[in-house]
Amino acid sequence: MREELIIAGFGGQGIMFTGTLLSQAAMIEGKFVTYFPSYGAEVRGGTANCCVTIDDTTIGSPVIINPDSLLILNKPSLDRFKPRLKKGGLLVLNSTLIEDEVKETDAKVVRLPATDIAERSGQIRVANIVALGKYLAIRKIVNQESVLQALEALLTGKKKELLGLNRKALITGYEYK
Amino acid sequence: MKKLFSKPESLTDTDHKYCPGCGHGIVHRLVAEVIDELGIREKTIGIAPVGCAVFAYDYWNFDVTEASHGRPPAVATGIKRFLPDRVVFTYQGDGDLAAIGMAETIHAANRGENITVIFINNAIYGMTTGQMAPTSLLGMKTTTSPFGRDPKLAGYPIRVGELLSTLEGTTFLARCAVDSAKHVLDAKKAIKKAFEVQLAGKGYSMVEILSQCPPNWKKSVPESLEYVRKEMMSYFPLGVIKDKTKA
Amino acid sequence: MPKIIIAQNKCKGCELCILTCPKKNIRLSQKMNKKGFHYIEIIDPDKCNACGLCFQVCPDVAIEIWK
Amino acid sequence: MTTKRLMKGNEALGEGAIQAGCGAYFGYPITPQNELTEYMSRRMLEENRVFIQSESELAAINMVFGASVAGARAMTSSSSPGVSLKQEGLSYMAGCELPGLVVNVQRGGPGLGNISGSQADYFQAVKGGGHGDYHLIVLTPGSVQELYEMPALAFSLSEKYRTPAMILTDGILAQMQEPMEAVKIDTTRDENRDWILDGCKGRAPRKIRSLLMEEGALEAHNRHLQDKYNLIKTQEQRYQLINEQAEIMLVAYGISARVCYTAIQEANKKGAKLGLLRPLTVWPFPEKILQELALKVKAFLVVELNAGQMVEDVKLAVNGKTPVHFYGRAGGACVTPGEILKEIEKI
Repeated sequence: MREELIIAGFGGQGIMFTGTLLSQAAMIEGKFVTYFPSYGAEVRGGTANCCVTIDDTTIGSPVIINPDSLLILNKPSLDRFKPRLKKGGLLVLNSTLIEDEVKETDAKVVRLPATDIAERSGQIRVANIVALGKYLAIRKIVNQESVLQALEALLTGKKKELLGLNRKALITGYEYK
Repeated sequence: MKKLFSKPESLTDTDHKYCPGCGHGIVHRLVAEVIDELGIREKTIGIAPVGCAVFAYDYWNFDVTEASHGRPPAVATGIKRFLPDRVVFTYQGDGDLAAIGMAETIHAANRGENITVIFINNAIYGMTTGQMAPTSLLGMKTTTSPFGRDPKLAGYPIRVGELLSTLEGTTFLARCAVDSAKHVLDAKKAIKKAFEVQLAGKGYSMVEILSQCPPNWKKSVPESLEYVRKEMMSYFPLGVIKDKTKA
Repeated sequence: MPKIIIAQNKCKGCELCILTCPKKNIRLSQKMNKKGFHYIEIIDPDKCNACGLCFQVCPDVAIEIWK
Repeated sequence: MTTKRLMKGNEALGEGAIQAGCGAYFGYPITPQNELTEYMSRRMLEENRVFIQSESELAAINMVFGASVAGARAMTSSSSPGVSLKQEGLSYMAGCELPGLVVNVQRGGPGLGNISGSQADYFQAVKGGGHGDYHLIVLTPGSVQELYEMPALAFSLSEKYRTPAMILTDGILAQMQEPMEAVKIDTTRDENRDWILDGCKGRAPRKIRSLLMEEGALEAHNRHLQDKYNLIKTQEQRYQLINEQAEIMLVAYGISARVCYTAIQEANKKGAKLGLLRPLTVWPFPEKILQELALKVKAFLVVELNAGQMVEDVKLAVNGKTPVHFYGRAGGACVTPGEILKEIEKI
């Protein structure tokens, strides 16, 4: 079962970290995974995005043309990537920053005020993790336990103190109705 | 009977291909004598430039590599950083060091690379037969400044020693000449000091040597010595430019 | 009396030594070497005090001095 | 539990070089290879080896020249515009028969181009690049795992034949992350390096040079180089072959081979049999296997991220025996599996 996901938002919203985290979790489960980020000057101050492909067989291209799912944290990213979503695909969007009604008949649209939720939980910067939690609750591509393990693997050294916050954000996203 | 003056061991017996009166041969011998006197022949690696001294590896009796035009400081950096206990020096002309290789020159000096640079300044491109160099004097006629070097057209001659003296990374900088026996002996002292700075691990040393180029200057040997003394020395004053070891 | 050995085939007749010798004791030979240069010769070996200044300025290391 | 690590291509390449005994690294910033220079700036110092951020690409390659002269496994990396600057040094290294490793993380060109992954420097890599008759040994990894493993092969071939080697990769492979296994790297070196300059203690002085002015000397040197290149051609052609029995054979390396692989997966679902010949060396070019395949397959489709470069080498190898088609996208654009399948339908 192949899952091709594009995560996109502002530079600074933790887009790359979200993709790496999911990739790490997939690797922990022994799955095949590729992660490909937008990079260089285009990321700074502009939109950032990354492609995560998870499969149980060898993956060829890491570049995603028509994703199965989109995790979108800001408006410009919605405009850029929505046309590429596969028919019947999943679109999880951050409704705090995207007020538009998405009139899309052939996609499953899930609106989630990720930035609001993150702010209420004490740290606006974990909106990405809240959104990832919600996405994983719908697309059970990896287990929650693997993501928690992945967080531990990635948040080391000074970043270790952010572990609790990220854990909480992930679970909040998972449980958001 | 005792041998008083003879070819140092660090020179091969190969005949130099330099023109009559050229200063390169003198400086080759000085470098070789200093290396002999310091007992470092077996741990020295020289770097020959592109320019008249391109064949220097045929004249020196120790390990020598070529380098592309202007890049000896980078090549020296690679060798010295990997083999820090060897003695590494570059031998470069004015075109090599101060034109095409100025970036490498400045940055090796600025990094304080523990190398020695022997810089032959004869104010002209010799090997390519007489074009204007970055150190050609104002008014100097060359094959590419047929009306004399005009600063509006070609800028000013670069005083490399003074330029490098502003860099924190440089330890010992001197300017010498080989127009007379006295200056030759002074030059040897400076070259020896430069190598001693390296041996003591004190960083970057450079000796600039004003040298005559009679054929490309279109002068006789005596006239070219006069040119060094009158014209070059007044723009490029001799002496120690910087010596951090004395601080 | 010092012994001065001149490598005639190394000499290019540049005259740097002639200009340098404090005793004015060096001149160009009438003869030419293999390279086609008039090489140097010592005028009066007895006059030489082996100061070595000619050696210092010789670009071709064509002079060797014993004493 | 897996023993794998999630690593970025650039970093895997750096770690692979370190494991392969890289003794000196010299680099200058340029996207998309920056993570490699950054990685080396930390790891080389941790390993007590030589790292310098050079003032230019010219300086970097000439520092590699120097470190190689001194006997180091020396390396530099850059991306397309920077690799153009290194051509001078590469020509000198080839002429002086010095080993060394240069990495090109290709980006879109010509000129400053853009920073997207590309394969537009193929000609430059395999046809010499600098002045004079010479070749580099050019390796083309296709995954983060291979980016980790190939520096060792590059160093070892480069030393075996005393000629510089290049790892030719691109912005996508270098920037992507995927799990890789830090397998043990063979660091065996040929101990007989009787040409390096480390001071002439106990031996005759040596010189390293490429300037050969004596009559006939340079031609003799060139003959020697060509003999060496011919030996490399017969001994070192490397490739991977997928679906040998396929009627239509894709030919691609690096990132475009991965896109081809996805196209093959999709085609297989529909029952169409596609194959892939993936060169692991593009110089020497795997012409022997292409000559064999030319007698079996119906057609070749060469896929590249450029306007058509490797296709020329495929045509030379196939020599008219089988049709050779080309599909590519230039300027930093990436081909898609769908586009490849459409091209296949046209054949």
